[in-house]
Amino acid sequence: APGDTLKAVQARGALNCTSSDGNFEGFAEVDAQGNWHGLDIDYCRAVATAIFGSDDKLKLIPISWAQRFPSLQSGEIDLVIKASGWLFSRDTELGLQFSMPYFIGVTTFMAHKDLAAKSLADLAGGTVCVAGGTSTEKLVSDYIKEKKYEVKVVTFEKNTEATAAYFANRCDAYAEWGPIVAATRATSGDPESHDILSDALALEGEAIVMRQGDDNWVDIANWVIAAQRIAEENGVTSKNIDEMKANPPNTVVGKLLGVTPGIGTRLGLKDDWAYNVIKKVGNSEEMYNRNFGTESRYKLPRALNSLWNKGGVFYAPVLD
Amino acid sequence: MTTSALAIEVDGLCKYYGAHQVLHGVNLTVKPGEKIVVCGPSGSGKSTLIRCLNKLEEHQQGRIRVLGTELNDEIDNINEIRREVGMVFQHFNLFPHLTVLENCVLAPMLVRKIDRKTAEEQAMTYLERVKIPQKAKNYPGELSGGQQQRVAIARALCMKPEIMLFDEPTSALDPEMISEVLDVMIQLAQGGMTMVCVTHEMGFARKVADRVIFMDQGKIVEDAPPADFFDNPQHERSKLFLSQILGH
Amino acid sequence: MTTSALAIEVDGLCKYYGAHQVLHGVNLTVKPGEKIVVCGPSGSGKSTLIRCLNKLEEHQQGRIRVLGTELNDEIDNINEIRREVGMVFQHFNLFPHLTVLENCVLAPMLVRKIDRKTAEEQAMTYLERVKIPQKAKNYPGELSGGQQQRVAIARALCMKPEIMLFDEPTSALDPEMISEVLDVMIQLAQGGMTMVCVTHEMGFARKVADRVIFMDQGKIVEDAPPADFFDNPQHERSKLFLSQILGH
Amino acid sequence: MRAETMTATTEIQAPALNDSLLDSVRRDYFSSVGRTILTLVCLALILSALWFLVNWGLVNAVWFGTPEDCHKAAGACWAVITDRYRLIFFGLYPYEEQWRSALACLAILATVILSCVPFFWSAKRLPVLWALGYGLFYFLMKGGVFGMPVVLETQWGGLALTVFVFSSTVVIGMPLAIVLALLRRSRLPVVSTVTALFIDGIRSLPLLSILFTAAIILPLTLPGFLVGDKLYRVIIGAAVFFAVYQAEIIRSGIQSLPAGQEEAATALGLNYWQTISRIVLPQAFRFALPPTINQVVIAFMETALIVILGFFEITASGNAAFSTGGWKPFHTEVYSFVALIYFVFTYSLSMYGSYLERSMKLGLR
Amino acid sequence: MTFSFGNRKQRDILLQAVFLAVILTMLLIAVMTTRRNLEIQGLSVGWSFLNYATGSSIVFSLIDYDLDSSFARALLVGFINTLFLGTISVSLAVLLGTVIGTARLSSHKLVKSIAGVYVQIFRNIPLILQAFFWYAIFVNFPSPRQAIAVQGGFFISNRGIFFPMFNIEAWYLLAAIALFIIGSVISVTVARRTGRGSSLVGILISLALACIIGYAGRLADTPLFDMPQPKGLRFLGGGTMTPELGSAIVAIALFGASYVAEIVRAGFLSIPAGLIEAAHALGLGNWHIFWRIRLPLMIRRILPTMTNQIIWLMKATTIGIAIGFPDYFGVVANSINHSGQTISLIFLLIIGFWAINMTISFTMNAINRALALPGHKK
Ligand SMILES: Nc1ncnc2c1ncn2[C@@H]1O[C@H](COP(=O)(O)OP(=O)(O)OP(=O)(O)O)[C@@H](O)[C@H]1O
Ligand SMILES: Nc1ncnc2c1ncn2[C@@H]1O[C@H](COP(=O)(O)OP(=O)(O)OP(=O)(O)O)[C@@H](O)[C@H]1O
Ligand SMILES: [Mg+2]
Ligand SMILES: [Mg+2]
Repeated sequence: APGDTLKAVQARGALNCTSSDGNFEGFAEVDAQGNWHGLDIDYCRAVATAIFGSDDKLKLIPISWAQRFPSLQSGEIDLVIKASGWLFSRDTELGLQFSMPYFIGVTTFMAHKDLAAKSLADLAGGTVCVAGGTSTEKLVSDYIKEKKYEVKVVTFEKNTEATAAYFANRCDAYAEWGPIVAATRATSGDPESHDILSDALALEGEAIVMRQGDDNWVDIANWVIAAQRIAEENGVTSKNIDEMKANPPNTVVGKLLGVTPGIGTRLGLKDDWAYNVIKKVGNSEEMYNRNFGTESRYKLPRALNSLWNKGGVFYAPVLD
Repeated sequence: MTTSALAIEVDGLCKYYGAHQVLHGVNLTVKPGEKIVVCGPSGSGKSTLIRCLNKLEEHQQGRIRVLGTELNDEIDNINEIRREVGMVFQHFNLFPHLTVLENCVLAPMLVRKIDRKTAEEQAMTYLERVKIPQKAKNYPGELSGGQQQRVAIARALCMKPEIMLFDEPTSALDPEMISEVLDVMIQLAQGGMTMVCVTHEMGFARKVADRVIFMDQGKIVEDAPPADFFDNPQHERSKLFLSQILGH
Repeated sequence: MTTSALAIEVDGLCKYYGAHQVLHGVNLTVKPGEKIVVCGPSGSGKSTLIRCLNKLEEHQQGRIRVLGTELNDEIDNINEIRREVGMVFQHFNLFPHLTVLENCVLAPMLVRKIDRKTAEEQAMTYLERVKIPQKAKNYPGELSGGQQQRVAIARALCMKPEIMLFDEPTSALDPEMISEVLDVMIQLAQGGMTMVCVTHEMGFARKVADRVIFMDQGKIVEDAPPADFFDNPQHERSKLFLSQILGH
Repeated sequence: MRAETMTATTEIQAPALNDSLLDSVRRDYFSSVGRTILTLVCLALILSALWFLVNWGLVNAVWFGTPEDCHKAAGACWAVITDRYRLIFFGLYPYEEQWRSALACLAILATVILSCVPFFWSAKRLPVLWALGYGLFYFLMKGGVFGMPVVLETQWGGLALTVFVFSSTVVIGMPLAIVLALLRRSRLPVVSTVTALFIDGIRSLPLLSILFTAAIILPLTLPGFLVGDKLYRVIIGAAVFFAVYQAEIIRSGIQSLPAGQEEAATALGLNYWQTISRIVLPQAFRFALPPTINQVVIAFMETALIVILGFFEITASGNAAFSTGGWKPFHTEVYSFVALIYFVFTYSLSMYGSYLERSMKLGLR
Repeated sequence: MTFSFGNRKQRDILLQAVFLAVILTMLLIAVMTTRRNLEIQGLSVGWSFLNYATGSSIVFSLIDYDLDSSFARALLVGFINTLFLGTISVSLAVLLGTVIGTARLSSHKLVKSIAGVYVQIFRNIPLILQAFFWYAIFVNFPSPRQAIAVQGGFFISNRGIFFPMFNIEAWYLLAAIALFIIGSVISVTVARRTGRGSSLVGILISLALACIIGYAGRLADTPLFDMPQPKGLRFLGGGTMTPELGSAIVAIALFGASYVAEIVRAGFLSIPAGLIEAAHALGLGNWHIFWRIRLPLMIRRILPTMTNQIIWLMKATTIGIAIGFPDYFGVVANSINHSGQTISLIFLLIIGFWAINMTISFTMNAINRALALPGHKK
């Protein structure tokens, strides 16, 4: 119920979070053992850990793109962490509330190399595959219309089908959000035969989505993201966190890790929530590296997704 | 069951299907032990009449008293009547998924609440009476038409009814099987059962009927002892009918 | 068509359904213009026999000559025979989606290649002969059983066959309708048609049959003029059968 | 009685008139120009289909290996199956616990097979059988007893989820169908009209829209305590859909009983429930058996639709199997494999159905 | 009169009242709960969203549509797509199914077994998998630059199948085709019913009328046929069948045909053997028996079952969503996602399908009544 999502979650003893209905590389994917991995999944784990101290009370519910908001509205899930862009229409008409973005990217296109296309303009008469009901679909449609390109958009219920169609040559190009395009290309088996086009569409920030009207719940989401960034800024990682807790290098870390009390109660959580999150899930850098960066199959540079002091656009609010 | 001077008493019975009237004020009385044969052309309302007697059809006007009880809307009353009135149909209507014996014990067990053993013993005596005890464990589908009809008679008798209604019991049978069924019916009649029997078997009517009733267009046209009816029919329509039936 | 002294000649006919033999060496000859009535208990092979005569069933042993042509596997031969042999079935088998008239003109138009107008005129004369011209535009479903059977006879006659086969033409009819069909058949017989007729209407047999054939278990047991057959049957089985049929 | 002997005996060969094998081949396949052409066209069709299947699926196929091996080969890439079959079969179920999922599927399979045995066809035995098989399935899957860790429904996947949705649909749908059929046949005009409206209304909707509604609208319209997990709502949706179709099948089964059956029961003094349970339903089910099996087969195939609602049943876990790890180009192989699994189930069910139909024609009446 | 539970009439009235009351209460609770739930979440159910721009594109549309079109327009596009896909694929399913159903009863054993194998395969694999499969086939055709050119201006590529089209305005073309079909059906029926006149005259007349209508709708200054021309990544001119539409049609038609075939087969088998025997006894040949007796009787017998089957196949068009064909359901699902108006849109979805069903049942019942045989009992 609104205003009490946290209480409801605690009473239920489980956090209902989104997973995917297929594979969304880097964000939510299933391995051969049937386990979920990915950045979105890690954020679900982080929120669950913040609330319960560990992520074993996390319930990952497979949900299609088209159903994520209806499922949120119907109370089926507590929050949507599914690479969902912060759009005006969603924020206003759909009665949704967004956390601060945890990831940003530019929507880009990938095209078959044999077309020798440099940009979308070279694909006159061609087609682009995208997953339907997504912000990408809207962005791409708008872009094509604005530029008056003669390119057709073909939408699919799931991203899996959109990529499958692209690889099967149904479309000349595939549009998704940059990191995904890069990851898809990297794992296509033959990356050389696909080009990333020069077109770069609007920058889109992905955020955690919640129902409107529960401010405390939004605060929790925001501060889970914030805590990991503060940890990264202060060099706290899952490996050194116990030393840091034993003797905090500064007051911020002390507060963050619950050495100085107060960080928990005001959110309705225990004081060690941030400690648990970083211990179990890691700080923001560790999350990125695990899912997109050096430790992943994709090896994407972090670039804009770095913190402000490393050339990125992210920062943490002040923990005072 | 109240005893009464009359087994069946029908008074001004009218029956409609929708707007279509099929019985036009039928009057009929049957005394206990009496055997009535009903005949008449197709569509004249014979089946409808006897189906009203155990409330398989509801009537709209007139009154029917069976064994002293008037048929009305009370459920208890209907079920009580049906228990006392056995019925045998043209198409046997044995339950094909039950064996002959199960067919016979079903109703006594469920309706009369007799235990299975007693019911089976009793069923066997009736099956013997219709000369078919050896088929007790068979399914109806394995029997010839004549055998099936005899089982149907036994099944009705197992409820120990006071009155038996027959609706053309032999007309779905091959010629050779008719007599085996008629034999059973004759024997039953001689046992003193009250019987109302729709049939075109004039030999049977002559032999056992106390009265023959001739119906046409929903009315009883003639009601006479068989000797009078066959040898000296009063009405044009009965004459025509008899000539057609006995014709060639 | 070759003319021949005999209309039908059956010689040592054996017929199997799978491993089950239903006809055991049947011999039969029918002279042009002769009327044969076939009777016998159910399952004795009467229908099978006459269905072999126009090759609705294939026989395995023995030979059948109809109008001088032996029935074999050649398709032309079969259709030629069927054109000359009309057949009337127990269940009428009128085509329900065609009007009475269409039923009658279909085969003459398609098989005899007569134009529609001539075919219709000819059909109307036959419909008049079976006393049912007024129903020409009706569908079979709108007719009573007796009327349907008369149409079926007219339909067969429209092909101007030399021989007519009847398979229990009256046994699916209500008692009152039997006579109207028999009347038509009697009239046809008196017109000199060669007829083979399976029926249990003994009145009809007495009246028109030249010979009555009694079958049992796939064999012809008795073959005699009706007077002899009815009054003095030779075989036990015929006697038993007659007593059952004529019984009560 | 005639039909019975006919079908029973036609199988046996007659002592044929001078008919050799060559003769019969000539007669059956080459007796006329049209027939000969037909024969040749058919042969060409069959041979080319076989040629392709053998080449693609067997001769040139890669059975084990990596995506790279497959890229090089011309035939099918069965390596994607051998590499990832566990994902296809078990979906998101915890890797170490997947034996439970396998056992659970076997339990349901056994239940389905046993319920095809006439011994279990009684109003008492069948429910007991299903309660047992179903309960076993549930405890194996869910765990929490005998030291098996709890596995939540959201982690169920693959074949087990398909089987679970299917069997729940039938187990809930069948009694519901009986109730609906009886209500629709009710003497009381209000009851039968309302039921008819309900049945026809649901029947005219696509199953997908019902599942969609169950998944996302029901939580809004139901009081909180009734909402339950999405999986169960979708199952209810599927069960209702199954029930409205099945209700019509049962109803027509009842209607194909001769009217005399019910009358005879009534005339013997049996009351409504006795007539329905002892006379009408047992017979109606026999008449309705072939279409019922058909409907069950359809219900089984339609479980594939829940992939669109984001469930990880076998089609979706198939999707997942090829969409990571470089297997993307080999969806045809995965789909063929999944199709084969469906086919084995549905084909054996429909074969059983037609066997029943044949044996019923012999046995009944 | 006092109430008695033992009295049948009074008990009936009571039971019906209780039944109604229970149902109404359930409905009432559902409505109230919905209102409360929506209120809590600050959502409102309304129709104003129908006028907002969708901002998303639809890959296949028979009417004008672009990003700025409203949700209402998008829904209309989806509805027309469903009708279009349904009409084509169901007609094909019925035609193919009739042929296969007939083949299943063929005396030629090879034909019979091929038809049997066909039915078993296509019946026993979920439609959605079949759709995936055909889609994979369609997108594996060569790219437009290497398109397979077929005589007469047809091109087959992974962007679709391109074919020549009349240069006639769509609505005129549609009207002309409809007129021709209806006219022919009527003249054939009339000729059959009355037994007078030849149906050929009627067919020719309707063909002439259709041509006139088509001429009236001709686009000025263009050749009669609009031929597709390869140009870059696509073809200009002509008509296109996109892979989504094509594979949906093929999937539904082939799947549906296997069901229709079984119905047709059962229909043939249910014709009383006596009628066929009677036809043989009259000397009719197999060909005549098939066209004059078996086919017309079979059609009458299967009509009711076929109605259900057609409705069912029409509903099966919703699998379009799985392969990216924007059918009504797909457009509704997408619109829910973009507008959040779940309840209103689901309501429209239900209404849409009810309308389709009503139309089918109404038409089929009319046909059934027209073909029904007077006095013939089932
Ligand atoms: N359920 C029904 N609905 C409407 N009309 C009916 C119904 N049952 C019978 N009828 C009509 O009632 C009339 C009398 O029918 P009934 O069956 O009593 O005649 P019958 O004398 O038994 O004829 P038969 O010798 O053919 O059995 C007929 O005109 C019949 O068409
Ligand atoms: N198509 C068939 N297949 C197998 N057996 C058959 C078939 N038709 C008839 N029979 C069997 O052949 C035998 C003779 O049948 P037939 O129909 O010729 O008898 P009938 O004398 O005409 O009997 P009825 O008086 O019942 O018509 C019977 O035992 C019957 O069961
Ligand atoms: Mg009657
Ligand atoms: Mg016979």
